[in-house]
Amino acid sequence: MTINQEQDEIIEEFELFSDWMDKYENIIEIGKELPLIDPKYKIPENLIKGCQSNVWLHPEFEDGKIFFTADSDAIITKGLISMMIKVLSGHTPTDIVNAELYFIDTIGLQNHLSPNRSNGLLSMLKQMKMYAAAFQTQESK
Amino acid sequence: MTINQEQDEIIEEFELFSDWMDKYENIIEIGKELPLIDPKYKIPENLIKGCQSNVWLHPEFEDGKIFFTADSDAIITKGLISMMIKVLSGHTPTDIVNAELYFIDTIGLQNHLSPNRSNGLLSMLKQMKMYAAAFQTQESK
Amino acid sequence: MGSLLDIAKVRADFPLLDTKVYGKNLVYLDNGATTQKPLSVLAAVEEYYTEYNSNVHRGVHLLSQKATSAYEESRKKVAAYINAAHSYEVIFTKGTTDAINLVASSFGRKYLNAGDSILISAMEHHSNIVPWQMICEERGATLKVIPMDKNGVLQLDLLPSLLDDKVKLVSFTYVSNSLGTINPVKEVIRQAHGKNIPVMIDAAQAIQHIPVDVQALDVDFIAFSGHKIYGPMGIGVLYGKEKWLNAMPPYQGGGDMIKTVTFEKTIYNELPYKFEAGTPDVSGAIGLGAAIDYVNSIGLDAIQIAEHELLSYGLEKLAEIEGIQFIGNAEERSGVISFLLEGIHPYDLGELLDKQGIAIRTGHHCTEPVMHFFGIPGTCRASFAFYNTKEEIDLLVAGIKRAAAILI
Amino acid sequence: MGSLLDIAKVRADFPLLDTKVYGKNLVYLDNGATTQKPLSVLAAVEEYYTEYNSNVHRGVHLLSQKATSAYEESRKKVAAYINAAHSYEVIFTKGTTDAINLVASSFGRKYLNAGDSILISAMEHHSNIVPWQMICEERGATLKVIPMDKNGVLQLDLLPSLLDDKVKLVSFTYVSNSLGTINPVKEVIRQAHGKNIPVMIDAAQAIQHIPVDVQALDVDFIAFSGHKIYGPMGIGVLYGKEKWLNAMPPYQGGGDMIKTVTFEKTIYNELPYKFEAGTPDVSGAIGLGAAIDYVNSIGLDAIQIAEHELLSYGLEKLAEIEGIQFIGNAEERSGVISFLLEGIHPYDLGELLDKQGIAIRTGHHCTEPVMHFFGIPGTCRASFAFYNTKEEIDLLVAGIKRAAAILI
Ligand SMILES: Cc1ncc(COP(=O)(O)O)c(C=O)c1O
Ligand SMILES: Cc1ncc(COP(=O)(O)O)c(C=O)c1O
Repeated sequence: MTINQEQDEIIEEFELFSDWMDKYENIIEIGKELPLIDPKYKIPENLIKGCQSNVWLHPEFEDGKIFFTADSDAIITKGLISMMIKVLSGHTPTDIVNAELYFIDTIGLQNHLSPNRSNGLLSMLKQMKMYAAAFQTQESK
Repeated sequence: MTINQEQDEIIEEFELFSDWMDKYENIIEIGKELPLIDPKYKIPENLIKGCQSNVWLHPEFEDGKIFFTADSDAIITKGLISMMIKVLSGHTPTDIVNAELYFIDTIGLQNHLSPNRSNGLLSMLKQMKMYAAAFQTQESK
Repeated sequence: MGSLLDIAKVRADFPLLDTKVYGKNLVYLDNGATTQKPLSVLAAVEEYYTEYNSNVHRGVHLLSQKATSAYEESRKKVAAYINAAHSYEVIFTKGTTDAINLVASSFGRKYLNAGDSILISAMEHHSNIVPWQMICEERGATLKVIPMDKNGVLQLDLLPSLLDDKVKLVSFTYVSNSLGTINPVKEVIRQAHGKNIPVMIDAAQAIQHIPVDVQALDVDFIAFSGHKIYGPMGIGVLYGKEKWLNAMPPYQGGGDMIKTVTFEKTIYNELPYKFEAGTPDVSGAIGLGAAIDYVNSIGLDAIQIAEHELLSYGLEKLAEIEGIQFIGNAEERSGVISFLLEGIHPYDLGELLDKQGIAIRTGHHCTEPVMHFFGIPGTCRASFAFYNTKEEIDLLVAGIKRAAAILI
Repeated sequence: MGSLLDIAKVRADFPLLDTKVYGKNLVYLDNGATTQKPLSVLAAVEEYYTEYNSNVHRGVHLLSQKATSAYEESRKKVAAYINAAHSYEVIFTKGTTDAINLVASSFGRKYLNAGDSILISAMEHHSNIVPWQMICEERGATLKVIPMDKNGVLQLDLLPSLLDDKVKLVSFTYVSNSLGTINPVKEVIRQAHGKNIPVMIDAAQAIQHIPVDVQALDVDFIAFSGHKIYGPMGIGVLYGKEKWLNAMPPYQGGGDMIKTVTFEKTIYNELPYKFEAGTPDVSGAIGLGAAIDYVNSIGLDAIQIAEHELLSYGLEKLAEIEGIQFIGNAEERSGVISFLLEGIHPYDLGELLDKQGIAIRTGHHCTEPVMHFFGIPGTCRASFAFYNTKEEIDLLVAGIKRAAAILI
């Protein structure tokens, strides 16, 4: 699946829920599928410190594609990263660098996440794109 | 005349005027009767510095009574001191110390003078009473 | 015991309490962060702006005169509310933080020297930590801390040894914003004064809940924020004893805080103006005055009784939730309940409560050292005002249960 | 030339302009001290307090989220209005005075050392004098002054020699609040930058009258007050170039301006929060944002044209009064007319104008050195906003004549 197909799948899934509590249950469900980061990578360099919860993110570069693993101390945050990883993981650095993430907006999260969370999402996305950009230059050498 | 008779006379006079401009004309008129301070007494110690205009005040103690002379650079201020002096000058220290000045309120000045002016009036009154208190102790020695 | 308040009537004074969020009735339990404003406060501010808005102090015209009187009237209301000996001991600031920074800077530059120390407590808000860290660093002084125990109670037995002759000021909070502890301010002041050490009280979480009588306390400085006592944002108060305020150098320079200015020499104005540089927040001060009128009209007694009932009821009902742990278990407490649910991140719980219309606060509440002490990332904090109801607490409890079912 | 404004419509936006004083229609010509507020500003503040009042930044709940967005939206409006490169270069302060004190303290403690100097001008407001005096005294630096001539124009020919390598910062006013002079800010900045000296502009009397483009000016800092640009009291702005704000130490300590706090070590937050300690004045910022929207809706062009007409008309009509003397005769001017009547104390004239319903300001206008320069105790100052009318100027002239007849 392309990045956009992944996004569309998530959007479709969320259309099933109208109540916010149900949407959150779904986010938490998705969190359970998160490819967990190897504890040995839970080091300060991999920490994205949010205002209220922490995220550890680790990229692996394999066969021209990036695979992310991650974890968080908060379960909703875990769900959110899990969605991000679902969308971006397993794609080429170039695809990731160029990706436009619209699913967050479309499922209405942008407006309903607490500002700290959406800032957190943004820093997460930024971090993932930075890794992708780094592997891109590495590749082109 | 007693201090209160002096006050009542001023109040009566002001009852003639309903328009504020006329009241001010009258204040300025009264200012012309101000017993002017001898220039040699225009020294820093006799200066009551207001926010916007300056007053010089000098007391003389004669035959058990206090006589004030004064001046100001602003003509309305001059009128105001002139009224104060009209009321308080020529009385004994004890009378001045005990005086309750109600004419300012009664003629409506308190509420219509700019706050700087009414602060100025208050400092003036305070200064005059302080002189009176000083002469009182001097007398009782 | 029944409340003295007609709660429906009281709530009608606060239009925001009628708001809906996500289509649900708002349950506002974040009063420790900021309180809602009664109509009378909004009306006072609106009246000011539509009828006599003007710059103060220097104006010769009627609007300026009215604005000045109203501004100074508010100062008197504040002075009366805290029973200050003189209204010029009341300095209007931007808030608690601004007031503490003022004292840290002005008192610190005058009295704090290398080797000296400032004594704070283990449960201070960042606003009562960082200003002291900054001035201590600048002056080569050290910051010392009165420790607390596992219940969130200050260890007063350690106070005598902490109050050595290097301590130049004690600054601590009346009520902890993250634990709810009411500190024994009178006793701390007594001991500090016994060693001639002045005391500053952070009253940000006290002024809206507890009678604060600065003369009875004999406290040297207190600070609080208007927005936490039903007044506008952007205005706060520093009370300081005349002798200290006179002795301290000014904090900010500018208009109104001077008597005369030449390029060579400037003579500072008298109190309170010496510490109020620039155009003051006249509308904020008027709003704060109206807020104090409002509190007086309800009666701080009635407020205390109502809030105490809410707190007891809240503690009782929350205790029934499985896996709940209270952070802060002082006997004497006020205003806030901090708690955690086993296995649940406070942030997750806060977010799912929000989606049910229930506003609480999560995180470190600007008291990170308290969180480090308890070894937790943060807490969930419900904080009450007299306009809250037991029904709202029931909704909170139900909301927590519903969220927990999803989160565990 | 006709005005672009529908004056009746514009005046209807400002409820206070309809006030009566002493039974007479108010003629408000004290806009340099503070401006009146349009309904849209009052409505924005009211909406905030009745619909989403909350503390910002740290809240997990919807109200806090809305308040945070609105607060940051206002920052963006300010940034766009002054064309800042980044909205985080906009720091919300209490006002101009607070902003200048921030720079004096933070920039001064970092860059100002014994023997250095700060260069200001001869026509500064006390708020742009005293903070520099205070920090210079603390750091052992000196305050130097760009002189002006009898017309109230800065003597730019002296600037090159004043800009020696001891000067660490130039801080001066865009528009003089007592003389009306518009200073050649671009030229001063060019010369200072030629010697690598940063420049701060006091824009308190410019921001409401003249387009201020911080990037076009390449200015390092500017300060202004919300209440002088139709916004609420208690809020103001410091703009600073990112590189300076990042290099400078924080000013106040407290909540929100930190990343992490322990008793031993505190890590400061990034811009703009590093300089915004404590609960910000959210309602003030929102009001200021609404004020900027309002100014944009009228159009600064239209405002400039209207005000220029008022100024020209005022100068022309006032000149006809016998014995009048203008203080400040610069070619380039804006906003205010300062004058004296021969033999009449400005205070007396101000008081008799007030009794006719005409609000002007008298005194030194917080620029005592300007008064010393001209050897006068003060001036009468009429200051205009675009909502003033030629009829009001006629009333001013008639009022002066009537007062003069009594006073001479
Ligand atoms: C030129 C100038 N600078 C600074 C100020 C100070 O502004 P504020 O009192 O709002 O801090 C003023 C306002 O009086 C001013 O006119
Ligand atoms: C105990 C305590 N101190 C200080 C503050 C800071 O108050 P403000 O942010 O209004 O300056 C707060 C508010 O959060 C507080 O709870």
